[in-house]
Amino acid sequence: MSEIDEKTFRAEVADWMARHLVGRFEVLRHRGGPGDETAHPELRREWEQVMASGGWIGLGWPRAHGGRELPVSLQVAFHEEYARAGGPGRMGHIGETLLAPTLIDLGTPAQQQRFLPGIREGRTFWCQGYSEPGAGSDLAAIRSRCWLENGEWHLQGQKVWTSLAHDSEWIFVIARSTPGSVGREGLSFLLVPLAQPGVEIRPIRQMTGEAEFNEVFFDDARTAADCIVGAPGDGWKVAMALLGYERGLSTLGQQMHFSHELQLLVDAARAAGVDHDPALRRRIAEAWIGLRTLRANALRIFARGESGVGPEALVYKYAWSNWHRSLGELAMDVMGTAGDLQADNDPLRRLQQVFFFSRADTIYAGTNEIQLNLIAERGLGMPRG
Amino acid sequence: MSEIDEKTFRAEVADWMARHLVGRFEVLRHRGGPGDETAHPELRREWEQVMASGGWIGLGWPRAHGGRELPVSLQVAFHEEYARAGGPGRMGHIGETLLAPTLIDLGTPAQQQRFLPGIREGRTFWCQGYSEPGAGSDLAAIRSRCWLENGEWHLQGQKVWTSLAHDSEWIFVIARSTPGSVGREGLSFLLVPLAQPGVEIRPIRQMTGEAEFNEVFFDDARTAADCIVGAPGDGWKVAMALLGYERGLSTLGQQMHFSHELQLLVDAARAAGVDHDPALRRRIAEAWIGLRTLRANALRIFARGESGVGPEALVYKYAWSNWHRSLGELAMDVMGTAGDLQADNDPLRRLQQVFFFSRADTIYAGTNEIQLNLIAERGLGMPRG
Amino acid sequence: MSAVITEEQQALRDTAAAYLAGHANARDGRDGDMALWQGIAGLGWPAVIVPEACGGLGLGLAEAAVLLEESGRQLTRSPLFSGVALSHPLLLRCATEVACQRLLPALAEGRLISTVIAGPGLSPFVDAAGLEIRARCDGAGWVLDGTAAQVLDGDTADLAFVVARLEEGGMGLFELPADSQGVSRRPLPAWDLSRPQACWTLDGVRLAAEARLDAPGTVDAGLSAALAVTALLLAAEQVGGAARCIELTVAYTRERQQFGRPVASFQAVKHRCAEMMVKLEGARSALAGALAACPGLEGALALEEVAVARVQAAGAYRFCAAEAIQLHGGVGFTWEYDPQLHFKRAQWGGQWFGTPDAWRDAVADALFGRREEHE
Amino acid sequence: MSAVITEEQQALRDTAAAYLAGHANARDGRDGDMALWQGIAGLGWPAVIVPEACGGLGLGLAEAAVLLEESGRQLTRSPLFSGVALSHPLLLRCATEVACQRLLPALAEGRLISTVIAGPGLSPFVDAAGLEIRARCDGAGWVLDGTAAQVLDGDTADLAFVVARLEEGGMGLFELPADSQGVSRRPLPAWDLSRPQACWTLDGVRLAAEARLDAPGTVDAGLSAALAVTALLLAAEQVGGAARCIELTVAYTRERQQFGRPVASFQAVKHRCAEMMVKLEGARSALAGALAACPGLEGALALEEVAVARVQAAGAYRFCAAEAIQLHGGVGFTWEYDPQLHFKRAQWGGQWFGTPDAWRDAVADALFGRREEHE
Repeated sequence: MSEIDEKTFRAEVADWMARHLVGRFEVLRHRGGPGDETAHPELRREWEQVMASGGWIGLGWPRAHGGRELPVSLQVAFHEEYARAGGPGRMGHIGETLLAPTLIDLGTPAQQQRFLPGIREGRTFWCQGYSEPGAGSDLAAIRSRCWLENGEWHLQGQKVWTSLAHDSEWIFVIARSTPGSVGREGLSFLLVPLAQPGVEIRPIRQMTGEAEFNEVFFDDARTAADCIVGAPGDGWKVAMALLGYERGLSTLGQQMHFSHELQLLVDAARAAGVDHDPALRRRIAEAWIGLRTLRANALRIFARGESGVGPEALVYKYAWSNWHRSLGELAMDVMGTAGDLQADNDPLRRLQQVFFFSRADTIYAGTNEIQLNLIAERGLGMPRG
Repeated sequence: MSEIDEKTFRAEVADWMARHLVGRFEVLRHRGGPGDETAHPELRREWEQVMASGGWIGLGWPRAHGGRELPVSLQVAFHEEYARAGGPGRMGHIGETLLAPTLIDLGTPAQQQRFLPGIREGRTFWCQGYSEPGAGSDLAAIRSRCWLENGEWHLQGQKVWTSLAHDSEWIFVIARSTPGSVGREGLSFLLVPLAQPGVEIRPIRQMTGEAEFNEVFFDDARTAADCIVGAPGDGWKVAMALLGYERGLSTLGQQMHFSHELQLLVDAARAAGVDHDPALRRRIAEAWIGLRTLRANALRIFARGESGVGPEALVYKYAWSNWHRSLGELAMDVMGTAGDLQADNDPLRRLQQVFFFSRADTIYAGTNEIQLNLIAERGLGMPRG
Repeated sequence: MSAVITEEQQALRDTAAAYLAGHANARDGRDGDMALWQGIAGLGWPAVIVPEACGGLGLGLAEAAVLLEESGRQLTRSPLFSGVALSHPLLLRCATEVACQRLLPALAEGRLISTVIAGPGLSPFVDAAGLEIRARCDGAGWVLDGTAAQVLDGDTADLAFVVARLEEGGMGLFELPADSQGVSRRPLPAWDLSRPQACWTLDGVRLAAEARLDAPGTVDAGLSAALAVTALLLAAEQVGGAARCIELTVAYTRERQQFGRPVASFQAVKHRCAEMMVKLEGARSALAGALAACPGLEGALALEEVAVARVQAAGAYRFCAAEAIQLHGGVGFTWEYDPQLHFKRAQWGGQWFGTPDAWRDAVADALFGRREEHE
Repeated sequence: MSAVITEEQQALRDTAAAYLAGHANARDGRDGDMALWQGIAGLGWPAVIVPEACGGLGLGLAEAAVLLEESGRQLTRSPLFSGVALSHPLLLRCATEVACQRLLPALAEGRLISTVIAGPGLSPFVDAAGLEIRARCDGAGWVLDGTAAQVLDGDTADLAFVVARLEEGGMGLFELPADSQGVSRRPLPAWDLSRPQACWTLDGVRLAAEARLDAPGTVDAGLSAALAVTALLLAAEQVGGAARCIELTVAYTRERQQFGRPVASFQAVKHRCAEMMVKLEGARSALAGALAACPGLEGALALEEVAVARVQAAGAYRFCAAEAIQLHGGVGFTWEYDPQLHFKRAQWGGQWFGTPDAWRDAVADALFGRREEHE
């Protein structure tokens, strides 16, 4: 399949998007994704099935599992063209890019046959249950417990910062299966259906007034005995493997969204008549420079391919999250006092959401502080302190 | 004496300076001080005696010790007027503002009678021996040793970052008098003459190519048995008391120097024709704002008087040193490529020295990192970690 | 040196802190706003800088700053700022003595809630051309027209003091009751719920001759000075808010454990908090310096000293609020915790009354002379 | 994607690193400079981007970047930069083929040392009015006049390529041997001893007709592009320098003990080093992106991509050098340790070839169109 010409492939994606992201789906353009997850969730679920029917889910999966086994360059091309066309934030990305590769590598054939089709067909949605109130940056401090009883796994505990939980059917969870174990030992990785009495999902209201994260409470929740990935006690290993699959293939897609936001900001500056202010011009240029740098950084990550994690991968999350936060601040300075008001105009509203929601960018998926620890320890070999 | 009117007093200082900082002393205007200590050391020693003859040394000392017992407001006024007139960096300040108050509080009458007159008369100069190669930020790690033998103190070890050592007659030193002691225990505070075979002073060449710090080596150096302040083992207490006397009375004088530097920078911007560059204008305005803030901060410190160390005193060193460092960077940006060259024009040369030497401002007398630790622990009650 | 706080100021601070701690209402929106306002009025705060001759307490800006600092700390939602920091300085700087004596007593008692309309963002650097409202003389009275897109407390104010562009040139100050014929107002959805705003449209609003409050010529000179006082008192409010962000953050990080130890014990966290404190104390010093230079409402205002306070306080508040969110970890981002409220208030305060950059430019103009482009 | 380094480039890097590690000379000033230069010439580095037809290796900018990165890492004092990064791109962009074939072989072999005079700071944003040297046609030849206040390697260069303002308008490129009659040069005391400079005064210097190297019109278009290449290769040098600052700092802080533990174990120190690395990797990425967009000297130059590399590398180097001094504690400030050398080099590099702010403005012009004041 690697004989596909990238240019042809890009044209194919663009053409498909132009023909499908229309009609009732048109409202989804540039919507969804972090900071905007509450936009049109039902319609975006439907959209996933349209995507599936176009063959756009599982591009990188092995053919044996129903994927298209496309090379990285074409997967990148897909994400870029998808985002360029304004493709909405994906409801299925946790299943497709995190859980599926984990099951393909570490799951049983039965698990693969049971779960992969629903993901590939855009029918089954997954969310992620890692963080807990006492285990945010410190995942090893997990306190949720699970135990096997009467041929079922039972689960007790609480997860937090779970996005899309209310729009998902399943959650994967790490919980402590060995009573009394501490740290990374004695954890197991379970697949748990959400539609059951033992599960309660409570939205967390965020500073914008919306809620796109949730708390998920497990009060004697159940799942089948074979809904464990790896052996009991392997949970940490499986969880770390899973985090490793998201090598940032969707990164360039994310950057296309950033690029869209930057364009909105440039337009807003023109509209506000501040595009002749020398200081704002320079700051906007700096934002553009930062985004090109992120892009070049991502290309270095892909160029390295499977040959391990380079320094550019280690710094990437810190770099993009702080860039994005600055973009939001810049956007508000461009808007001036108009930024005080919840804009009813879509582009300005989007920029305001960037301003507020990007405060979370430097917190979730490893805070700035954790990222800097990792960079110093893994990137520079400095002692753990 | 507090009945002296501040305005009259200021006029008196200004008048005296106008009459004395002339003739062969005129070259000293705005010279000396950190970053410029190598300027005219001999002439500046002479100037100290002129100062003494004018009655300007020991303004705040008790009358019983030959001082004038002026209130803080007039001492501040003196430092301001002195600096405004371009008074040179003081060779005697370590003796006058650090050692003398220590002797007045904690010294014996004999020590007071022996050492205070030389300081007050601008004849005897002191330097400070605290830091060691292995004990910079961590003074408790001092390894220099001293012992009493045949009625004399013997001293073995090495001090570093001693400014003005080559222009001083005496040094005060903390050294370990209890063999095997660790940390703050077992230290003693000694007064040691520099002109003896056991003392070697080696200048440290700094990045500007000049040398205003020194290493001081003690190889069985000696001092009299009564040249100890406090009891043997009290060294830490005495050293900390000494650091406490420098409550920043000379701070406003320092700020007048900063103000002079800022004026040089404003002039340089005009001369370079960059005073219409909007970004540089704004940065220069920011520097001006920062300096006014330092001034207001110092006034808060003095207003609090003896009622303890407030938060404004705790942040002050961090604030001024980082402000000064930024000033140097700004000056170089104003100069552009001309800043590459060692200027032979006095004002530009001064600004270049600020650029280079201010890198030390955030290192000596407590690095930025130590300052932030102290602020967090003492100012905010955060745990020591 | 008024860097020293007097005993009276300390007593005022203690009273204010105690009262407001029991009546914080920023998150809850409108409920109880009026009860809080009546409580505040009962304590005499709206009277603080109103001269005794006009029924006020006749205190100085330092005392007003104490009240606004405490109110900023508690993020109270009330028209105190629009009164004490905005309307009262404007009247005292620009209105005739007769007008002051007619209007200020009711404002000092809190019986009337007032606001100001004087150009977008209420910048002290505004000129007549920048005003949104036009006034023309119409025989015995005046006719006002125009739209003020964002009026602070514009939803609840009983009246606005409007600085309008006069048809014959220059500026005039007018008293405009909110219920005047031809005034329509529309509440706006502000992100900062504690700083409500409304849009006022004036369509041929007719006012009597005595609605003009200034002696001709005084507004052109006085408006900038009045809004500079507003900026100075905003700095006080921001100092209070920044201080609160630090308190909240230190308390939370001392409590919260990660990797088996309090988050507050990590050096990176300590240093960030220390930097917050450095910025706060800078702002505090700058505020004290500006208050010392501008004790009251008379005389020339030390505009550059206000600039120092304005720039440092806005910067400190923005920094501290942002760091408070970051150092609270996930919860800092949630509705239930206070950092987000401060973050929104800090964002608001960076855009009104002249941005910090506009104030920096004013300082640069003082240092270098005004910048002429193409010079 | 040329973000991947080829095996050949890696081999070049290894050779360069090995050679330079044994021959660093930045602190010692002039002794051995010529020996080092002959060694460098022997390795063929001055030939790197010179086409094979002109006696060079005909490699691309990526290979030149590798050499400059390594030389920046070791802070070598040699005219390599003035040759490979400055003179060669200028000739290849602006000189006729005949001129290139005449001049480049000796430059590629390192037999001649060359520099460039083209306006203060050698900014790519220069126009004819900004040039220091004027040229007028004088019958069969040319007469050059003017003073170039700061010429890189101007003390040792055998010849300068001078971009001069032509009497009839526009720019021309001239070959100016240093020993020409009417040229006087004066070495200048640069803070960065590894970037020596001299002042050249040209007083009625007469040159033969063939000293003019360009086909008329090519310099006006080519000078900016050539100096943009210089800026790009400077970015490579700065990446090398920044990387070295991190290595030195990590090694020193691992060794140095304070409070009974290695300084490198303090979280504040770790985070600062991590931020250095974030900036370095950003600069590396930006450089790789710009090299991918500008593989060689032909064709249009992707000016905005060069801006990205220029801004990120200059910022990273400045930050890393300053932090290296700070984190070395007292010794970072001394002559004996290397951080100060990097600090001076970083300062120098922030002022030449267009400041980072000038490059940002160029990006803004591309985004918004050129800013017209009073528009």
